[in-house]
Amino acid sequence: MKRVPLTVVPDRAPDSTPCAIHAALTDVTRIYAGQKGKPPFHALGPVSLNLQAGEFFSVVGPSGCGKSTLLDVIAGLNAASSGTVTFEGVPVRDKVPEGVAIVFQEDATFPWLDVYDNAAFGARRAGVPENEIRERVEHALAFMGLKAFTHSYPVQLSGGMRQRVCIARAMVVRPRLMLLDEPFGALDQQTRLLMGEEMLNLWRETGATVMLITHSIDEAVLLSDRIGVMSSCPGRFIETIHTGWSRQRDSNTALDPRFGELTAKVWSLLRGEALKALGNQS
Amino acid sequence: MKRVPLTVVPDRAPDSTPCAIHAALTDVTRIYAGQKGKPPFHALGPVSLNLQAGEFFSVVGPSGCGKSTLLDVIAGLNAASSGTVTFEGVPVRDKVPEGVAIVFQEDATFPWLDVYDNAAFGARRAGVPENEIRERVEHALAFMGLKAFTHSYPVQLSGGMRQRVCIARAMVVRPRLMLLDEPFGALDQQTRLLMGEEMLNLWRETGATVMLITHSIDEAVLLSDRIGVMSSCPGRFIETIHTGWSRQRDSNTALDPRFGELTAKVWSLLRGEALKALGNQS
Amino acid sequence: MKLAARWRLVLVVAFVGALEIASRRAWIDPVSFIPPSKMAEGAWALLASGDYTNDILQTLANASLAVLLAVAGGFVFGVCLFKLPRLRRVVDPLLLSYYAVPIFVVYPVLIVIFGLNRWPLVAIGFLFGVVAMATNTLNGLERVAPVLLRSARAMRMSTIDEIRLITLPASLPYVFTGVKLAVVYAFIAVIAGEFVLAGSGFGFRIAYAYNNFDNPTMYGLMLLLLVFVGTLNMLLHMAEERLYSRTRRASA
Amino acid sequence: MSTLLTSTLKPAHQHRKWSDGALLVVALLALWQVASSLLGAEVLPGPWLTFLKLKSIMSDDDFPENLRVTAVAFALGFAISCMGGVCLGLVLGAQRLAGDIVEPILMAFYAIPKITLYPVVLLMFGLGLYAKVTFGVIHGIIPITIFTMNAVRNMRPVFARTARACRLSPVSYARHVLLPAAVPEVLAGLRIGFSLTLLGTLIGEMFASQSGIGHMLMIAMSRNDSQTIMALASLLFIFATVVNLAMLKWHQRLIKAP
Amino acid sequence: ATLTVTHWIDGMYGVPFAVALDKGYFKQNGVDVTGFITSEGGGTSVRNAMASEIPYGEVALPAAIAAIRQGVPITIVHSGVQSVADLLWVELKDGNVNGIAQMKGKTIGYSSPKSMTEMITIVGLDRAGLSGQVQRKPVGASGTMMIALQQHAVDVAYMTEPSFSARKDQLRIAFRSTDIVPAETQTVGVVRTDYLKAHPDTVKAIIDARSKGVRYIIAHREESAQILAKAYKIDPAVAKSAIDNCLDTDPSYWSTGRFNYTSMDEVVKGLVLIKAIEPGPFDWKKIVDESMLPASERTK
Ligand SMILES: Nc1ncnc2c1ncn2[C@@H]1O[C@H](COP(=O)(O)OP(=O)(O)OP(=O)(O)O)[C@@H](O)[C@H]1O
Ligand SMILES: Nc1ncnc2c1ncn2[C@@H]1O[C@H](COP(=O)(O)OP(=O)(O)OP(=O)(O)O)[C@@H](O)[C@H]1O
Ligand SMILES: O=C([O-])O
Ligand SMILES: [Mg+2]
Ligand SMILES: [Mg+2]
Repeated sequence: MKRVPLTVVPDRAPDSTPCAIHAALTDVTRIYAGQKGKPPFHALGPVSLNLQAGEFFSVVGPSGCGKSTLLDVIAGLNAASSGTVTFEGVPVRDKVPEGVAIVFQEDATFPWLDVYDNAAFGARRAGVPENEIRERVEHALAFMGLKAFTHSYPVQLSGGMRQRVCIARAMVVRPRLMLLDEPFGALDQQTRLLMGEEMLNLWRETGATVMLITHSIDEAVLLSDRIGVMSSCPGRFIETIHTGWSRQRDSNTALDPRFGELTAKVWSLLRGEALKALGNQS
Repeated sequence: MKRVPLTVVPDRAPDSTPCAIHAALTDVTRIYAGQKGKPPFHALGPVSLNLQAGEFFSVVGPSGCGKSTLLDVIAGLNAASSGTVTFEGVPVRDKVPEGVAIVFQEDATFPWLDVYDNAAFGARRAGVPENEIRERVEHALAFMGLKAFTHSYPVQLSGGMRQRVCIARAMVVRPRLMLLDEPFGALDQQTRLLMGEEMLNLWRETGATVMLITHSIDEAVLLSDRIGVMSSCPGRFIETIHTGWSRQRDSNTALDPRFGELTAKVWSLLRGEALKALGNQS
Repeated sequence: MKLAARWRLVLVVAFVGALEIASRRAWIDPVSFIPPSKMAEGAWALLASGDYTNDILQTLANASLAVLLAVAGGFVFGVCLFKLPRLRRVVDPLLLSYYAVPIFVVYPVLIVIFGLNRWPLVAIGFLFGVVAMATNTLNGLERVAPVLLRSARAMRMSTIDEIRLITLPASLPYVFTGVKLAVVYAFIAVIAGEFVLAGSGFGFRIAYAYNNFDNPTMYGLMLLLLVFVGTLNMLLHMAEERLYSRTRRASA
Repeated sequence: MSTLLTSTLKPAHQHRKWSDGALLVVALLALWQVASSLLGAEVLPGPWLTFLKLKSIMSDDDFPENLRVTAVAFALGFAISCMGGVCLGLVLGAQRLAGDIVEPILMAFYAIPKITLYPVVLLMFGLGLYAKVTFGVIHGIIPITIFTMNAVRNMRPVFARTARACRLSPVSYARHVLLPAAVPEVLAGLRIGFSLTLLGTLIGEMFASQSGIGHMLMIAMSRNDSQTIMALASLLFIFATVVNLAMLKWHQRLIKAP
Repeated sequence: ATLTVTHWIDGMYGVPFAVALDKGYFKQNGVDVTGFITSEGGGTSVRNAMASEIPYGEVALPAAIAAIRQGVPITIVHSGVQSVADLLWVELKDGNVNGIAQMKGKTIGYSSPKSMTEMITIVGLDRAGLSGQVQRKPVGASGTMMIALQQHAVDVAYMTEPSFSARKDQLRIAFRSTDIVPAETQTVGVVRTDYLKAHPDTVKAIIDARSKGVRYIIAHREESAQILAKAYKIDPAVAKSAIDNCLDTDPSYWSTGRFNYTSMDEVVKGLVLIKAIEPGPFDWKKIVDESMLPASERTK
């Protein structure tokens, strides 16, 4: 059993000023129009957030608090009802900026393509040469544990395997900002851990900015530079926590005493919000 | 903020002999036919398993190992390639037996029904009187934290909320055997924990047999009487672990020193399998 | 699919056999209907005689042209309706209602526009096929999972690429149904047009045989037509199966 | 993307809907008028002439009877097409094998010129109402079947699995899962089936008739009476459009989900 | 009950029936006629006739011949229209063709191959010695005829009464079919043979009522035109003009029932010419039954 390490050459050197703001939200809200005489639904915000170039930022929050909505707004897939969004200094509106890759919460594999073509899809669109793509895809699939399924079609895969295909697709394009919406949701804890570590490697090597929405507090604490904890709906950041890990962190970081402290903190912040989210409706 | 406890009257008293076999698999395998000249794919087994009436059984295993396939076979949604499956002594073939409810891994909400009607769907089809249904649905939705969304449609819900609707639908029919395929996969850890506790209450009150597929080891250990740990694909049970908890367990059980031991055990069993699943293809 | 083909064969053979017996025993009035074996003889005779070759080729050419135009035009039209909801809202009620008007009433207009040649017939075939194609395309586009469209946006695809690479493959089963219906409608319309109006072609020959109670020729021609359209449909069906068997969950 | 503003824009939206519709009608009439003056009123009478002709046709003593005759045959034919088409479509869609077997046969059968079936139809149903109904049905039932079948076939598999898990009987599976899941396609099928049933009924009336709209149309055609042809065609078109509009409205009500 | 009359409403074959119904001749003879079934095309008329309650129809002679030869159990019981006086060859008002002989280098439009109209063009051009020097085009049913003329796709085209009378102001007659084939039986009455055997009296009654209708037309053109206008929903002046045109061209345009075998042979010749039937002797006796005609109308 050997694991192929993912050695990736960044398309662009990691930003020299790691504190440069890569993506920024100012006073953003998202209010869904009420349907058929129902009142509008306030789903998000107001939130303000600066994603630093090259940082690993995680978002945690109770179910239905507006995390996916936040991601959509940053990506330009969903227009903010108020406030402004910028990516690399340019306002984002209604169009996904170049350099951003997204892994959605739902299964987004293309059923008519096999695993290889699914993984290669984004890079092909971006015009990466075919032999370069092959190399990247092969790496990504090996790394995702899907090598034996290179020529399988999505229907032949389990839920977790499909999710991994989507992660591979986003990785292969080498984005500067990677938005991940609960990408490991359908994976078992062990696989999740392994994926997390590989994600850290990738992040270090490419210098990309990562925003990860996750339901796992451990994961958030272990992987991130900063963790945004969201309130129940309408989601706002109730606290942003700096972990202070070095870039060289890995799963052993979990043994650091601060790890326990941080998880406990996030946990206690979330407990109240989750109860609120479940209970405030009765 | 108040939580409405779910008080349910079982349709049938909990089985008087808790050791009676409720569902049984003997030497079951599932081999998917290969497409277009590809060889058949051996996805599961052979597995043998006796689900005791009234027990809470969890299944953990690496992604793609055959857990969902196992569930389908028990439910009669997928025919075993060899071996036999029985439920309450009657062979299961090609039809879901009466008394079984299932929560699928995918989003199975009907987009044309609102939350209330989605939750009521199974019970309505089973001919439960409407006022009885209303009572049950209201309970279930309150319990799932969806009361404010009673008349929302699935598109207006987040991923986690939809999953909760599916759990409510299964609960409302008061099954004797409940098959849950990663029902909390899209929920944050806190909500997951709360749901797990409620699930335990429900289980105690109805005396139903529960088989839960989960990716969370903590959850498996905390909730179950027994945990089946599956190997990488083709999935077999490499070990079945008795937790020995009393029926009255709750989240405080996590403080029991055995809890740590058990999770560590499952963790170590899984680690190897997950690595195998990811690596044995390169 | 082998299984389906076999069953289909069994079904067709059984049906044809039953017709053969029923008509040979004269349970069905021989003036109205002849045994299938006689139809086959008729078809063979008229193929062998060579008298009908020009008519057959002419109709096939016209219908094929109409199909091609209807499929291409219908697809583009369907995409436009999908992309332009405002256009769609306005056009939607008219879209399918025009099938209610016996379309050959516009034939004189078409003659004025195109002249007395093959194009009025091609135009009728096109007009009849294009809406079925557009409607199915539209239905298919609406069924594309939103997450796939979001993926397309995430990859910054141009509209053309999005259609080519995401919406078309994702809605291909519907597009195929559209193509199949366009084939059928184009044939119906071209032949009905020849029936009423033209002096040559499959439709005219059928009408002539029909009016002369020449059952072997009429049913022979119908059999040939059935074989043509059936073959075309089978080819489409097979192409669809090929493309789509692997994206569907295996049933057993 | 709709935003909060959408709700406040609703009335304007509604307004635009009507003005768009009006614009289309005006554009169509203008186009018609232009075409008419280009081609000559002899070939294509303009809207006004057509309207006058339609008025005089409708005030004719025989018109109510003609309308009634056609309406009865059509209503019967459409009822049969709907019931038959939807049921058949659901069955063929849900039973993949049955669908695979039957679909190509159905399509090939549909392609043969229906007029050649006339002798057989006459033989089976005689002259009169039922022959016309049959003609309506053979034109209208197949698109309804095909549209429904296709929708059911392409339904998300998890719905079928949920239905099995709930142990639905075939009828309640069809009623509570297949039909609602296939609403847009079934409606499209019904709309096209409506128009084609009407067409089939008219064609039936053209073969053997002493009254009915199809009969009027046939006579107008053989007399090359382009005004009557256009008047009747407009009448049919308007009727079908009104019904189509009603079905679209119904559709919007059926899919309550946003 | 209904009777079948080919081209009822758009051809002149139905006039005697319209008159007979209006004058109550059917009722007098004890036949309850409520209306007429019409259709385009000969084959359909025969089929419709066969399927009716009273399986009688006045249909095109070629269709009747074809049907009988293919084994359809019908019998010809009376003659119908025995002239092609209603079939005219017309051109636009500014045309200059006067007689078929002037057709050289022009284009002529007939309905469809193997039809009566094609036959007439072949025979006519052949007799005029113009075979091969005139382009012949099938232009479909009468509906498209005007368009073809207006588009100058053809110079001369066929037109039938009463359509011609309705458009007299736009058209002029280039030549008449009767110039080419003076006597040509267009329609005959047919009855399903089993019905004929079972209900000879009904058949006789119908034939008699029709024949009274024919006599009435000849005696009262003006009144007949009024009746026709009402039945066909056309302008009385057009009806009058159409009736006049037919009767002026051939006073025995409508047969009272009596067969004119010469003019029927003419049709057979034509059918042979267009290869609809094989050459050879043709025996009318086998397919015609004169016993339904009054004795005075039978051929001796
Ligand atoms: N299209 C919509 N129309 C109306 N309300 C919506 C819509 N989409 C989402 N919502 C509401 O917005 C809120 C936030 O949804 P969102 O999907 O962002 O949650 P989330 O934090 O991603 O939840 P989860 O963890 O369960 O995925 C939810 O309460 C949901 O009901
Ligand atoms: N229809 C199919 N055809 C062929 N192979 C299949 C099919 N369905 C599943 N498989 C294979 O069977 C194996 C088990 O799949 P299954 O869905 O049971 O996994 P799982 O344990 O539920 O995984 P996950 O935790 O990711 O949901 C996988 O390797 C998958 O590739
Ligand atoms: O084939 C038709 O008669 O429409
Ligand atoms: Mg979400
Ligand atoms: Mg699974």
